[in-house]
Amino acid sequence: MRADGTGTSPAVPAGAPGGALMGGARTVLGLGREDRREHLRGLPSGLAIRLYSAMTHLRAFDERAVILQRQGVIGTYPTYFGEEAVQAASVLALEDRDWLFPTYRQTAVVTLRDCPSVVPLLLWRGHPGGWHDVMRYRVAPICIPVATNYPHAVGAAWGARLRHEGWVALAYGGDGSTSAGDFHEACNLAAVVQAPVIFLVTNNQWAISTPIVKQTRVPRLAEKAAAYGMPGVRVDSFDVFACYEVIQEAAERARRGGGPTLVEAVGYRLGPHGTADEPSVYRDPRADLLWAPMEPLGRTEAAVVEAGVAAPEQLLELRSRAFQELRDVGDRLGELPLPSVEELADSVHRDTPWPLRPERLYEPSWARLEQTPPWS
Amino acid sequence: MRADGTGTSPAVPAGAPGGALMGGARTVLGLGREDRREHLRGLPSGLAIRLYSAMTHLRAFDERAVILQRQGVIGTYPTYFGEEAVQAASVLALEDRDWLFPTYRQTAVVTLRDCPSVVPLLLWRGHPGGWHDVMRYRVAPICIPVATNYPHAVGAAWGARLRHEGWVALAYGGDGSTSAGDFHEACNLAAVVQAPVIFLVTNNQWAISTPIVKQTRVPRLAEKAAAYGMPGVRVDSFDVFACYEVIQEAAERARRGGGPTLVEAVGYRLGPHGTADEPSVYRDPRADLLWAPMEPLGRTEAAVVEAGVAAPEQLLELRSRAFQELRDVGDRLGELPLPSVEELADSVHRDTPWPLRPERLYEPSWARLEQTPPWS
Amino acid sequence: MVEAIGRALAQVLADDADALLMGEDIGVNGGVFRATAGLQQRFGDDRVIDTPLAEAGFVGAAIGMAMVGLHPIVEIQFDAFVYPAFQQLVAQAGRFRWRTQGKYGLPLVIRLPYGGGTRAPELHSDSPEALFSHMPGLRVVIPSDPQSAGELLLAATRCGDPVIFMEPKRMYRRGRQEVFAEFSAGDLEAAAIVRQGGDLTLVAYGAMVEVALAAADELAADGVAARVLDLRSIYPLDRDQLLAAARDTGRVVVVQEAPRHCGVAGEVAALLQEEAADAMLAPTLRVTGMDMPFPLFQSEDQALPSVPRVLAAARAAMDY
Amino acid sequence: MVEAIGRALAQVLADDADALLMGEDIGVNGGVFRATAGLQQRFGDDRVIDTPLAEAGFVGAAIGMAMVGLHPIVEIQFDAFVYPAFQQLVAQAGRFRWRTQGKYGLPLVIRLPYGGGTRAPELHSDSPEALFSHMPGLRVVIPSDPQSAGELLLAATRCGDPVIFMEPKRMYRRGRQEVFAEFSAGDLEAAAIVRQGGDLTLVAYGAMVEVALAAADELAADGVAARVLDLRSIYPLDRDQLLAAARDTGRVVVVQEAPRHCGVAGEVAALLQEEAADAMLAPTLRVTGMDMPFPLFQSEDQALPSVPRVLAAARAAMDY
Ligand SMILES: Cc1ncc(C[n+]2csc(CCOP(=O)(O)OP(=O)(O)O)c2C)c(N)n1
Ligand SMILES: Cc1ncc(C[n+]2csc(CCOP(=O)(O)OP(=O)(O)O)c2C)c(N)n1
Ligand SMILES: [Mg+2]
Ligand SMILES: [Mg+2]
Repeated sequence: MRADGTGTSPAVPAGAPGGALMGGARTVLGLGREDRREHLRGLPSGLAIRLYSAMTHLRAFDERAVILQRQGVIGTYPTYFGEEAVQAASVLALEDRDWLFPTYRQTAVVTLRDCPSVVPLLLWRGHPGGWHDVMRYRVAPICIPVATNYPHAVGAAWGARLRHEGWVALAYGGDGSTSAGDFHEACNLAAVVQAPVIFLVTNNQWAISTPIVKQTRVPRLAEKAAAYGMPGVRVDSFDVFACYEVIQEAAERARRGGGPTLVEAVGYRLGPHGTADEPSVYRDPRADLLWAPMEPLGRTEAAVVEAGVAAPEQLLELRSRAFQELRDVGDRLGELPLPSVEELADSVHRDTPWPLRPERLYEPSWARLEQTPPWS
Repeated sequence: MRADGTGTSPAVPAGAPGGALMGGARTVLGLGREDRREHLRGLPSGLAIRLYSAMTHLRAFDERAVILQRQGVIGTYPTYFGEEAVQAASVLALEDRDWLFPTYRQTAVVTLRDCPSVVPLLLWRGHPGGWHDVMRYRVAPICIPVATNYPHAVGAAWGARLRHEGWVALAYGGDGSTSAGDFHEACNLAAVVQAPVIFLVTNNQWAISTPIVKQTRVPRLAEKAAAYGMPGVRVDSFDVFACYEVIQEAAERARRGGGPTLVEAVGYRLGPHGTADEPSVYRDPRADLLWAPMEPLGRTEAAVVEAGVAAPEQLLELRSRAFQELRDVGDRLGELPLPSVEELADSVHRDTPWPLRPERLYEPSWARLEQTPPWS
Repeated sequence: MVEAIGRALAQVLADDADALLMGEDIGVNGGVFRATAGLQQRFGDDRVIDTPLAEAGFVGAAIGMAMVGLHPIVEIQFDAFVYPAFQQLVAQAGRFRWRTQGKYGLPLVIRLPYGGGTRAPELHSDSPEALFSHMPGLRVVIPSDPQSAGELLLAATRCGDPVIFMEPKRMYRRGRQEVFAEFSAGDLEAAAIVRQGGDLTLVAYGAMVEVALAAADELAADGVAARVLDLRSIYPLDRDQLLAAARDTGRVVVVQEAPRHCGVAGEVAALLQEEAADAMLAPTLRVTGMDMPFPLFQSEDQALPSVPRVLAAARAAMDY
Repeated sequence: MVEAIGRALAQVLADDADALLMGEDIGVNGGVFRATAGLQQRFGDDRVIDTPLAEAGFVGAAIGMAMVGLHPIVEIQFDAFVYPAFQQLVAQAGRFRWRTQGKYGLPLVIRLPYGGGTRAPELHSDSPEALFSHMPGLRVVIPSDPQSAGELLLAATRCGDPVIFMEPKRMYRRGRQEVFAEFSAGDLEAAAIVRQGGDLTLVAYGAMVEVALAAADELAADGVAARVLDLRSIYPLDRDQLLAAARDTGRVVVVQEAPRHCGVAGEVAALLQEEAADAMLAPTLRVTGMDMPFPLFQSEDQALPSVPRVLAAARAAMDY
């Protein structure tokens, strides 16, 4: 255990939760009981509840989305079951003026900035109302091509630095994303210009069916930071308190002019890649069972209750409220009217060029003109 | 000094040759006199002369090319003045069956595999005869887009491994190339599949006008190897004997199944980026003067003579022969007839598609057909 | 179609010891579309290789493999994820033979599931064929049914030059057409008349062939005999068949999913007016995707070329 | 032209505190073409920024900057080196506004020196305009002379959406045309009639305008009055002016350096036959680059569209 009251999980056999795989990962929940209680009680007032509440909301969203997919209300959906801790921590550890750059896996973080849950659900329903208000929430549109969001975050953060605005940017990604060129170019650039940016890489050990050992020979992704001359830290992705701490430290360093940080939140993908994926084809379901107890919501709840920071009823209440809210949202999901193709076409450019104007969208375009076709 | 008789250059102030910048770089020429003599005398018979001879040839080629460019016989030319040591070593440290993947900066390495010098010169003369016979020399066509050749070398080496053929591949690049995504994706992939490949990165501290400090915060590029889980070694790029040794070690490791190596050959770009570049615009000419004594041909010559491995007259003879040969080649450069555009068009596909057939290359294509145009 | 592709791949792996497959999740998982299901089990993980998530890297590696005599067949997982490999494809793969003065080629096939109509998320419905067909040294081939998929894939693996083999994923699980037990290589440059007709030609490729055929049915009810020409080869176009169709029918409508500007339909129209102007009874009309990002899936049916849209164009051509 | 671009950039930097320049070697070195010479000295290295060698990275970073309110103007060093940034441009930059339901844009300009005729090495002579014009959400603009370069560059920086601003580098040091002391923003969508004429229209852009003008001179000697229309905007095309030219002259020849298949010339031809078929007196003929890699420089003059080639097409159109 370290002087600041946090610790490092011990090296236990690889493969298992908390094993060598998690070696060097910052933990709070893995501390001894007394230290853990002390840590939670030492948190700013209300923070533990807020973190728990955010996680609950994320869980409710995710569960509802999976149900809606099964019901055919939404399309393929990339569940983030098990990543609620690191995602909740990432938003709460930052200030509202800081920018977030999510991927398909962080669909709902924008709702932690008060964007209605219906918005990201609509995206997976194939409805343009699913694009949230980027400027209002300071959350970029989700990026589907892996790793493409990293350079955006670097540029935004660099911009903040050039204008001395004091905010930072955080980009999300997975273990697979670290193989992509855009990850490398972004990290290198960020370090060179000392951009106030956090690369939050959730190493869940799988990229669809590809295990981390086929992805890289350096499965401790935080070690990759050395290639860029920036700090790299590991944290237990299931541990909301440790994640909060690590991300906040990185943000503070960035704000102080200390440049970028690579945060590796290490864990395991508890669910499938998405609703179209069947993990039993490519990984041993027994491993899933081994990891299941790491499920973060239950662990957080136990720790919060253990520390006496909240009563079980209070947590239950938070939970039911979140689940009820999402159920209601889901029920109303079909209600939003669909914009016409003409309206969509009008949203591509500020000044819509002629090929996208309503009278020319369908063909033969002259047939829709008031005037008769040129040859008649 | 290390047990094997080679050493590591001492850390002296950065910026100067052999300074901190070169710290950790393997050296032979930088050893004490006795050790250096001993090392050279311990080399396989004739090797020192062969290395010197190869360097001489490369220098003669480069000087001639610059002259031809000034005379307007060839176009822009990327001189490699000062990189003769690392380039000569790279070819001689490998076997003839090993594949090389050069860039614009290693135009002439193919001539060390007995390709006539006229061939690469023709390339810079804008003549397709400049494309050498790739299969015969096992040297890929030069790659102009920075870093794109790294994945090719990985794939080739991986192929050798899959087929148990025992050869290795070597890809060249510069400090600037390490910022590119293709470098990253190639290194990562090579390490994952343990491809028998050598990434030979010549860190000459400049990418056109961009100094290494604007390129990366980890100017000791060999350290980047850690991110991929492969060995990274530094070597003095001006030291042909050290380069030979380091590359041969890497090749042996690769052949034994030990996977890829990142070799950083560190030095300084003694000349301009190319014939169109004027370095005094962006760097202090006094630094050039500081580095000028590192010029590798003279240093090699001195060491060879000092070690008694060859007599000065023998070296002079080699040199005059090389320079005379290149002068002759240059004089005959204009003689090769130019293929017609029709022939060029016929070289793009094995089965030339109709838009590239002679009768359709120019327009209006029907006007060249035997038959009259469709509407007449 | 996805089964036919899997069978053709198995056939290639069995016949050609130098052939291998590479891509994301193609091994034990059999690819996200199951095109390679069972192949790793059958041929081993040296022949059916899962790669890291690095399209430029593994397409580049495939180029290197092809240089030294292997015959890699690369799967790109979805449409838009070919963009990171763009430089390797257009600045490298397409130029290798030319860089050897025609002497050596790169036997390289890039399999690219593409196109809309599958209720997929953003960037999972792009149709980038025009991009590759504009860039020199690449062949672009698009089958429209299981049989042509198997035959053309086989031909692509034997062509000796890089082929961008685009698979209309909307057709992957369409129907269950009978396919021959063993494929023989098709003609990589030939369009196919998939319906005869003398009044009008509907030119289409990929998933749009189905739309064109349905439109032709409706036109037949109107007494208009529409020929349907399945392009199959996007580069080069089958000029002879296109000109023949123009001469035979005098009226042509081209259907494409991709955005209109600088697309394949425009190339067809330009070619026909250039070389068959005398035969044309009406302008060549284009029914295409719109010059905008492929819409999120609730709107995709309105944005995709549809039977009514093809009919409108066909009728306009007939009325011209 | 390169001076005009430098002056326009200086004007933008002086007028707009959010504008900044990024690229390889653009700082103290002033760019390999000297377009940015002196600008870092004048505006500081926070406004004129040398980047690492990583086109995807710095184009991606520029996207992020533009998202948060900066106005980056990015220089790509040469034609083909835009390919590594292809994914960022087509899958990201062009889609941002659409991803905000039209609400927010990316004020981003990509300057791309392009084209042949400068005796440059391989991959330093590409003309990739068709690629970007095919992909949604991007504007593609190409000036042909110093004045239009300055005016259009200014307009590009104010357009609020990403603009691929392509500079025909063969024109960089052509002549020394008088330019206005201060540029005002041009019309980003307007073609320009650079020579009047009623018998035939030569449509061109970039360095090909010069070729078209020279051809028009020779045609005049034959008594043929050729209009020369400089497209300037590649996406969108100036449809009104193209149709007007077709109606006024009935004969059109389009000149482009890029390979033919799915190029801009084909788009023009397709559009004209679609919408002005009644007015056309001859097919729209294309004078283009060939469907092959741009040749090494000794052959470039034979491969580039030339005055004789334009004349041959023009005469064929006149004789039709
Ligand atoms: C450039 C690119 N290639 C392929 C894909 C398809 N794809 C979507 S998610 C995924 C795996 C990503 O794994 P990882 O980065 O570990 O993130 P995770 O999904 O585990 O959160 C792949 C291959 C993609 N989205 N983008
Ligand atoms: C992808 C790409 N971007 C830009 C260029 C233009 N360019 C040619 S050489 C060069 C600098 C390369 O520096 P480095 O990698 O250090 O190699 P060196 O030239 O010093 O040998 C640049 C930017 C290029 N060739 N390829
Ligand atoms: Mg993962
Ligand atoms: Mg360098």
